[in-house]
Amino acid sequence: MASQQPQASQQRLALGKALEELATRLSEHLKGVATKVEADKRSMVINIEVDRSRILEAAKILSSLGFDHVKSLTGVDYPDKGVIELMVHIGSYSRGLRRIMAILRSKLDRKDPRAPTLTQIWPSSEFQEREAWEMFGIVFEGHPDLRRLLLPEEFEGLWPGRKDFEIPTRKAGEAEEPWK
Amino acid sequence: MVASSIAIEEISKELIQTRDLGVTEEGERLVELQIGPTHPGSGHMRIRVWVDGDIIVRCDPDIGFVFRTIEKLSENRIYMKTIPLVERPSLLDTTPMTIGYINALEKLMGIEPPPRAKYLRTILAELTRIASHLYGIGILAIFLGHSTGFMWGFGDRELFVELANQLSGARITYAYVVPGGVRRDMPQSFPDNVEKALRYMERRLKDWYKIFLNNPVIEDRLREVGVLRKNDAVKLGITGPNLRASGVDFDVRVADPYEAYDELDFMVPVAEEGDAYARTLVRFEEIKQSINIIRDALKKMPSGDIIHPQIARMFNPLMKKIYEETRRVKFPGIFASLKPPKGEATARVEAGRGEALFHIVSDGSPRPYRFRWTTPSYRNVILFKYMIPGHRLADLPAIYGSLDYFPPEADR
Amino acid sequence: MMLPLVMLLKEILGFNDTIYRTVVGLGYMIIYPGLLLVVVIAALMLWAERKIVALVQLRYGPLWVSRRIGGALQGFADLIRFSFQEVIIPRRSDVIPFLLSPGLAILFSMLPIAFIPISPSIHPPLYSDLALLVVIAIISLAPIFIVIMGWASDNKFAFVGSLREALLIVSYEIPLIISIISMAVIYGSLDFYEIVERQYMLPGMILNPFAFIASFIAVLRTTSRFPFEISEAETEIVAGPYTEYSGLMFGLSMGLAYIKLYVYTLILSLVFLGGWLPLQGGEGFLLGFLAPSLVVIIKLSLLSLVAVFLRAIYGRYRLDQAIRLGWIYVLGLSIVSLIWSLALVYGGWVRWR
Amino acid sequence: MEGGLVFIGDLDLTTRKVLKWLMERKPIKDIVEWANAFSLWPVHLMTSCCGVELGAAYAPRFDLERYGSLPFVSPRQTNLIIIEGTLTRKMARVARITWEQMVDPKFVIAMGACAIDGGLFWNSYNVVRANEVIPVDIYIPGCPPRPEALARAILMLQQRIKSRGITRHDLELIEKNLKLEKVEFARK
Repeated sequence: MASQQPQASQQRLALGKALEELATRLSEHLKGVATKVEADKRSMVINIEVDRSRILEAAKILSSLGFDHVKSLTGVDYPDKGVIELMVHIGSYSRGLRRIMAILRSKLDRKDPRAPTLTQIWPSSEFQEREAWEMFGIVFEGHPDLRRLLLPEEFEGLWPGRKDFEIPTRKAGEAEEPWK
Repeated sequence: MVASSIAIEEISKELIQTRDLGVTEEGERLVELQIGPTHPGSGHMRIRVWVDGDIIVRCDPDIGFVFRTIEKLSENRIYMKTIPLVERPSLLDTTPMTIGYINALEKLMGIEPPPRAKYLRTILAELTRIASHLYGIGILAIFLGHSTGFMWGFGDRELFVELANQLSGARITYAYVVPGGVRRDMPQSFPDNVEKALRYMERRLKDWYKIFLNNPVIEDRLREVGVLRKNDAVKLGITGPNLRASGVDFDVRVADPYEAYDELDFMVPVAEEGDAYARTLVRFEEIKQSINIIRDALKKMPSGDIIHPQIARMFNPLMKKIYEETRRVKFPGIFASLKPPKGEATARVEAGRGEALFHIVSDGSPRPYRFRWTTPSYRNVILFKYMIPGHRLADLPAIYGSLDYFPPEADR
Repeated sequence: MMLPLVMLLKEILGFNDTIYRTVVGLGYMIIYPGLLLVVVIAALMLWAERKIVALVQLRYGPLWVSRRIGGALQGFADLIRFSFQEVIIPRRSDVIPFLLSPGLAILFSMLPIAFIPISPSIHPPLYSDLALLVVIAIISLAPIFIVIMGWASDNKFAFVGSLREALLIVSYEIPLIISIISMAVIYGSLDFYEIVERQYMLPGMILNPFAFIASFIAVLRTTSRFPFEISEAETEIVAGPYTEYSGLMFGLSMGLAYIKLYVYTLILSLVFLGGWLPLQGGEGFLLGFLAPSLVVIIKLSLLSLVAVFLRAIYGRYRLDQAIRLGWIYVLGLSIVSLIWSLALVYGGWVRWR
Repeated sequence: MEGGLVFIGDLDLTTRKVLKWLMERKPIKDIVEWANAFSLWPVHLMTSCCGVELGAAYAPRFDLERYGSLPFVSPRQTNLIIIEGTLTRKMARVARITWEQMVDPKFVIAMGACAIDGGLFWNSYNVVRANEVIPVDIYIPGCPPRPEALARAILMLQQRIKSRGITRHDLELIEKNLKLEKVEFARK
């Protein structure tokens, strides 16, 4: 078994190289659309950052390259920066690309987060967009059916996914961190 | 077939005129049925269907009845306390989920478990996969009115639950996988017990084929029902056995191997038809493959540590003693304030129902800044909307059962 | 038990035929083999169903309610619980049909007992030499009240369930009637006594197996046994027409299927299994009435046990599949059985004095 | 019409009183209690993930059907609710409606830590406690409780029905429940 360990690490090195190559190629395809394309070798992921207005364009290019479905679509709230980051994990079922994932990121204005819907390109994002709207208030323009997915219909108040929606916690040192 | 639906239509037409039976829209004589959470064929969700005669015209899954806000809760929990949170929603196959979360965490921390721990994780994951598939088949059987299938599924499942109990000490919520390894080593009698159970299951599968898969009524109910074409499956982002039954041989265990899967010998069963019967068949084949994996893993099981040396170094003498004598890991208090470095990590695993994706955003504090988790059931919900219309009302439970959809897992 | 009492009455009152017949008829309808026996058999059948299915499923089934006799009181416990529960009448229901139809359905499925003999010595209260036809005609009325139940309770699931019931009645009642008639063709009679007598050599089941199979399948459907438990398919339409019924009313509706099963298997055991044969009937209460009737009851219980056992093997068909099965295969089988009977009779293989 | 009452009395009330009197006589009361104890049919209300263990409890290895408990379809025909774990806000309303739809001698078992005090999800914004929604008879601790614990709860409930009876206990429940209803209505 011990002999397999270096083998595996060699394999990982080779994979990492392939990932970097792929990232450079993707950045060529996305030239002018994406602001940043970088490979994350640890998670086997390519991060693609795009401007809010170019999301659809980038999505079209990516789907034509073979990324055929959305694995996850959500937001990450950064209140101190005043942005909500739209984070879309996209993947592929085609043989060549199934090993990696790409994350399409775009920074939205926290006061009025709007993004074009991806349902026309990736129909698999339909329910996920509904959830992202419900949790973060991201309005997906052109979504066919944007209503609540998980919460009760009469739920009122802040967007529960955001950081300023606080849930009751025990005070630090009371029970959760007795060692301090 | 046609005559019957026309007859229903004609009767219902007259009735609707005299009495309000539901939503009637312009020109359409639709009856809205709420197959709600108390309905025996719904589980923890509500399915709103609009039927025209016996044919379902529209279907709207209303989920969220088990939405426990795990993503939000984990932002207020330390990393170790998120492990049980991750387990609860998919109570049927908890281990793949914990593996996914821990893998993401380990990527953040930059450690990798020793090989023996990897094998132990794999074995437990496959045991729960068999248990989860048997559960799904049992639910499908009771949806078709086949109570023996339900009872046999749940009865045979107990065997694997019991094996997992021997390995980890709990029936279904194991919390067996911890950062850097596993909680305890396997008992000495474990390989023999596993072998016994696997042999029993192999014998049992023949009975299963006799009473369930080759049963004429079950075949009639499942064949050519809920057909999902390859293109649609890819477009809708379906995952798991449902995807493989439509002819796409995607399996995270092969596509992006984690734990010990790249060293083990198994196949990925694929069917081309894409109907409910194919989905059920793929599940049965996966049980067989899981049996192979467990056998192979027990054969190739390396010796050595079950926890990463970096963590073992932090043990105090008592913990060290316990670890050496009984091979159980007691965690040092420092883990309560485990602070992975700043960054992001993504991990994915093949759970019983398909691909689960974990994304952790860490800001260097003891709690995750953001924890994103999509479960296979959550990705398969969309099928209710797009696959069910056009089928008969009686096909709804058949399709639901064949999707092996588990609402708590979808809602998280 | 009944007979000595009746003799006594006879002596006290002098030979009064009307009173005698009334008392015997009431006893026949209310105690044995009427209501009381039906309730007991239905409760036992409920238990037996759960117990047999549990055996197949590697379980115990009902046990702790009476551990010495294997939980046989389970059916009674359930029935008693139902009869002492609250009865909810939904506000939007049609109250009168809602309340009346379970009782009427039970009445019409019990009424045939008045025409069916279960022993050679005591006649049923309403004796007719066209009994077979009358019996089938009366019991075919019972499903109509099931349809009314679903309609009156104003629940969508109940409504769908009653529509399914209506569609299935049409497609399975006809094969049942044809296959019963084909037996009447063989026996050359519609009188139960003659039918049973003429099976002294071969039971009707062997004389015309097609008719037996067709009518058994039709009976499975009519009493909603698996794989035809479609009108009350629980995972599709909750409890079908009985969805809104609670307490005693649901107890009645649940009992209805078992009562129908009792009556239908009684008919089948007379027509196909040779009734009280091999006992010929003799003198006195014991030999003339009790023993032959017990033979009939054992035969009908065996038939019903087979019917309830199918729950362990089959799932349920879809509505359209069941209808197709009914109109193509079961109807075809019953027509074959009619042709077979005609061939037997006109070919001269079957000849009665 | 007002005069009619003098002679006939309130027929409804009288029947109810007579029935109540009858139900409290010895043999009938005992038989009804016995029948209720051995015929606890849980309704098919799956509230959360403890349903997995509920399924296991009715399956071959544990087989709760031996106590006469049979999972059945619709709230009208059953007399037991088993709250399986967490009650979310959406599900709480359903549980409440189901409880109200059920016929009178009815019992509630709350299963799992979540149904008692929220369990792991104690601070979730979408989770409510079971006893805020419906009156609970028996609590089972555990996350999730083992099927044996559920079997024990059923046995305890049987004991309780046999020793304490059902009628009086349930009238209390209904009164308690009416107060609850008023509170809920006011909140709306």
